[in-house]
Amino acid sequence: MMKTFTGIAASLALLGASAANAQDIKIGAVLSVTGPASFLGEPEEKTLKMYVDEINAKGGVKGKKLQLVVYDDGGDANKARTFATRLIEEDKVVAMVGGTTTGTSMAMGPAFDDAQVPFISLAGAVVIVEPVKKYVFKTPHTDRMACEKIFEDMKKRGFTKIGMISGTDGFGKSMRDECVKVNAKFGIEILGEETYGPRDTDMTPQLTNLRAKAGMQAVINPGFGQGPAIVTRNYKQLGINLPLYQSHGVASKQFIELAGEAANGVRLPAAALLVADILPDSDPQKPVALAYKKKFEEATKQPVSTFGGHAYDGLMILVGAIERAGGADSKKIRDEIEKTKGFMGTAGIFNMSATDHMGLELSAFKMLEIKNGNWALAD
Amino acid sequence: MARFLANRWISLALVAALIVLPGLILPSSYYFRVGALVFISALAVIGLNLLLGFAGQVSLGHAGFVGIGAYAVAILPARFDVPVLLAVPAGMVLSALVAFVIGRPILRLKGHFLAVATLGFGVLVAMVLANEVGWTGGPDGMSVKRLEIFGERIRQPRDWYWISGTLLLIGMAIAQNLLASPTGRALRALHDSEIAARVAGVDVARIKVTVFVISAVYASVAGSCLALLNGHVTPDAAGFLQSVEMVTMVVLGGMGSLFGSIIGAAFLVILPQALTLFHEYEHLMLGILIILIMIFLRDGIVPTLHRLLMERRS
Amino acid sequence: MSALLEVSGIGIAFGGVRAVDDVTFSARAGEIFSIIGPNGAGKTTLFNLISGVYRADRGSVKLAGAEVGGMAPEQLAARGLSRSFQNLQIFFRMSAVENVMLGRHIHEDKSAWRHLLGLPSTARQNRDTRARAMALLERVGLAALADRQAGSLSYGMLKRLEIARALAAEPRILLLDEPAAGCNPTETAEIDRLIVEIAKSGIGIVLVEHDMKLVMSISDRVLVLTYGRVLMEGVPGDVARDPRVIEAYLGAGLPGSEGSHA
Amino acid sequence: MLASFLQFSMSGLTVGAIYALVALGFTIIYNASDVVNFAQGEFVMIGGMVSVFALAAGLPLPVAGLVAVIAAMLVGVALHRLAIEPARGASPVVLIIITIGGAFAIRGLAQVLFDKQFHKLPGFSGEAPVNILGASIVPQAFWVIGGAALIVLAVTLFFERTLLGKAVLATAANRFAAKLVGINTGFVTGLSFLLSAAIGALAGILVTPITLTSYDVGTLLALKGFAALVLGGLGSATGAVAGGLILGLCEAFAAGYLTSTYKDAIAFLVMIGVLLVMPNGLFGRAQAERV
Repeated sequence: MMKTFTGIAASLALLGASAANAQDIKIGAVLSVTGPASFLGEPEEKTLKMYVDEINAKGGVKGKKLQLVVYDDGGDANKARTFATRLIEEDKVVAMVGGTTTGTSMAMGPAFDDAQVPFISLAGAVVIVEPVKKYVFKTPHTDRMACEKIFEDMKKRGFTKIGMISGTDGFGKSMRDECVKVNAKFGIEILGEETYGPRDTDMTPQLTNLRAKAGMQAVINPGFGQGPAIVTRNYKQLGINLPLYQSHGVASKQFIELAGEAANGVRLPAAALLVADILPDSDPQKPVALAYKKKFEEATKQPVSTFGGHAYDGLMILVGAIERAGGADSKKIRDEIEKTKGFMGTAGIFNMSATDHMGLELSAFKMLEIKNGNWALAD
Repeated sequence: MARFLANRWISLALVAALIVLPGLILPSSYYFRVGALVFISALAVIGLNLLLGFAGQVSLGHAGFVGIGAYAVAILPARFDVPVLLAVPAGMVLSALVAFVIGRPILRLKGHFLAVATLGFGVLVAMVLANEVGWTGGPDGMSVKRLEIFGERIRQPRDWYWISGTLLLIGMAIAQNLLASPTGRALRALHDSEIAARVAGVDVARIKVTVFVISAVYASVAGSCLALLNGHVTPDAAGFLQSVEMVTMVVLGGMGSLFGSIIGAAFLVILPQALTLFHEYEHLMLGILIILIMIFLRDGIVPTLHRLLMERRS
Repeated sequence: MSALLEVSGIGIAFGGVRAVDDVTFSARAGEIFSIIGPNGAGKTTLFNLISGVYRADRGSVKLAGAEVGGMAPEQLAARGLSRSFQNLQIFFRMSAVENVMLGRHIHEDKSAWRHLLGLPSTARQNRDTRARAMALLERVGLAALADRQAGSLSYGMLKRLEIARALAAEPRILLLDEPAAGCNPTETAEIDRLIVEIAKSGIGIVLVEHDMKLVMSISDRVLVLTYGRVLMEGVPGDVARDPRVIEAYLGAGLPGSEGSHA
Repeated sequence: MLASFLQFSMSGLTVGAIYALVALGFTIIYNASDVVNFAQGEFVMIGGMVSVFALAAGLPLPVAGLVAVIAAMLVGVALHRLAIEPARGASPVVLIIITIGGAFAIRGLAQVLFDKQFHKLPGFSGEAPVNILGASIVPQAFWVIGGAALIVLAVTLFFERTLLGKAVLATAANRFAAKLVGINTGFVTGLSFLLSAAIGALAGILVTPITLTSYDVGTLLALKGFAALVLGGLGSATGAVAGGLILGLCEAFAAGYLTSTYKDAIAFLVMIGVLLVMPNGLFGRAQAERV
């Protein structure tokens, strides 16, 4: 029985392999296309496919076509690990751009490190690249940076006492922990804390308690998915008039749609991508961001999000590295990724180094405010 | 074939062959990893089958014990410097204790009521694992120290293939021992008639707790193996969906069939790997396949095929 | 001979209805003591009270002189009380011989540890239990079907299997709830012979049975129950002639005319 | 004090009303066929998602809702015809696995047919909150609670006043006897799937303006609804509704008064506690041992 199965699996794998030219450069992607993080994984997958097609249409990389192998881990770390092994062992990819959530990225990291195959993660948490693992990189801003950006803005506006409501999912929990680590640095005191589950549908009890804390000047909501949208709506419903800060975890137009009216006035740190239209022409990021936005929105008929943008950045960094490495040697590609300097992505300018496997500065984050149902620069 | 499978030595040899033969020909560590996952799942499923398939007591929270076993090998070495090899039995003892304590009260419940009580237990474990960040690393999980034997770090899927395969074989033998013993007869008896079992002198409450504890220990060992294989654990391992998947493996393979447990586990571990071919239709296909199997092989894959085989012979 | 089983003043009510009310009797070792009565007279409920399935509201049950009222069935089993069921309670997923082997549970080592390890002592014990179970199957005429799944046996066979299982516990007193219900005349005769044989071996038998011929031919004493109360007790001949008994049965159909109601 | 109590209560009742409707759907199918239908949550998803997409396609909300209910009913009947009916006579556990497979398939289809994003519906009576004794409540909450009450009432009337409803009840009480008196029990089971699907879809439409929806909201709802069903006593409609409301209130009060992190755990602990005291649930009948 078991043998039959392995036989089937093996022949299927062969089938997939034989369809491609041996000369192709294979890159892999394990993404959470379904499951609780599918709203991240889906635009990531679309972006990768879109741009791989485009690159191939233009003649590929150094004359070789790219071949993209995508697996869906459903947000499950164990599955992600299996697919990581499959990419390395079976598909023999030269590198991987993927890992939608921190949990899946952390589970896959050791596999790529062991196999010496570069892995560019698309997940947020700082733990992915800190401490540095030789073969693991990431493109999104870290959650610590998001906290810092928010606290910086709070400080500027003179807020020192705040409340926090965070999701108990990986993203929310991780960012919450980072915020609690750095708040003192900005002289900000967290007066009250509440949490909500990843699938909760009503946060009014938590917000009612938070509202009751005297002296609070603002509220921060680390979280992703639909939770923050509900928090924002409940916030408005309860008539809480304090400024509300969301995270880069909601940096998609969908958040504004879901939160509706209530979204107005909410501030969040995000990549310039969301406000590509209104960036000054002098901004060097503008052409990149605009081009991606246009292509994504035309191809998918969905509003652009920064999530897909991270996949774009990851893919382009990788392609650049492959070009510089002059071929499909994983070790050389890794070295070249680490040498990425001045790459203009949708998230900002990347300057990687042996000690920094993300390469973004805090300034890459823009503080946005939602005005009239649209993104606007806060400062 | 029927008689053949009934003999315990022959069925053990069959399982051994199913472990050894692929192990000789599998081409890469990807296959070894999938194989190891099959064996690890099968081990947990055998335990659950003792409870669900043989004793007829449902648990919708068994992944909770997988979680306890997994986090025992993650937390104890990392936070208390307990050697990894000791952390595994520590996890077993902890799972057994937890099962014993909660088993006494909740196993008085029957059927769906028991299902909900165990479901609540599983949810509770998953929540603790996800929320006690200081201990568990939270929803993103924590890394697990590798097992070291004679100074050698055991990390290759190939090694884990053989380790988990051996454990599966041992687990299978122990389950057979149990089933052929007075305790085994008693637990099978209470599936059909608790009252008749009691009249025959079976302390039903005690037997239920016993088999609950045993099945928890199976799950715990499986969880420890999983964590050591991956080198990383997340609370997903203890989640509701995992519990449901385990029950599905038991029923697909065949309730009350140890061999079925292995087939059920193999099926649900390998199938998604094969279904990646269908990309976004994967879940649809998986759902339809489960329905079809349950309609056409309603006693589970192994018992139904077994019966058909016997019918053909006679 | 002193009484092995003494039931005195036992009673239970369900939602205000006194299903069994102030019933007193005693049964001796080696004796066949039958309980008869129209449908709904409370015979099975009385069995359930004695065997610990239900808890009595009042009254006492003594086994060999010791009070056992309120004890659970498994405790009673350890003290030598066993029973069969009106509606079959067979372990259908187990083989015939395993059903009987389970009957020996109280005489077996119960250490789950030793069982898990599969020690030679467990294997020895298994062989012993199996041998004794086979002997019992022989006795009830089912030895040839020992390894068949119980679910595949006929009704009459299962009735005998239940008796074999009860005997496996080596009880001092055996409650048989309609052992011949639903059996054809040949099977009934076999069961008839079996019961007499069991009693001869010194086990006390309390029998609930609808088949009047069977009851009258093998019983030492008969207790008549109506509406949960004792109508009379006596030797078969007296009972059969008693006008109260005849009246009670006429009210609810003639005795023996509903032998296959189960 | 009172204001927050009221706020928590309304939050609990709104969420609880949805659990109650899911549990009611469970109950109807369970009573007619002994099947615990774990695809019940998918009906709620279909209700929400189909309305969202129908609305986006330009249909007015009531029509979109109607389309969603019909779609869910079709799926319900298909599930019964294609998956449950062919497996008639299989053991309850097998039937449960079949419904889990069904849930998988429905979810898998939805992710292909629709998308994997979250969606919302506009509140039926706008979004401006109403202030009651210091508690702010969105008008949709009244729609949810009122709608749930109406659905429960309608279901009760259906069972007590119509011949069809009585046939379902008779089948629930004794499938064999119902067959003897000429009730087509297969039809009745099919009807129960139809009805449950409709209730689920209505719940989905009512609640989407508050909770949002996506292709995979069904799993958690099925889990909570199942818990509510069992807490209520398995098979009792009153119990299902009570179970749902209690579960919702438990979560809200736990979040409000104790700890938001462990509110689900607390709700489950309360439930386990209740079951230990009342092993047949709140409204379940004790099954006397018949031997």
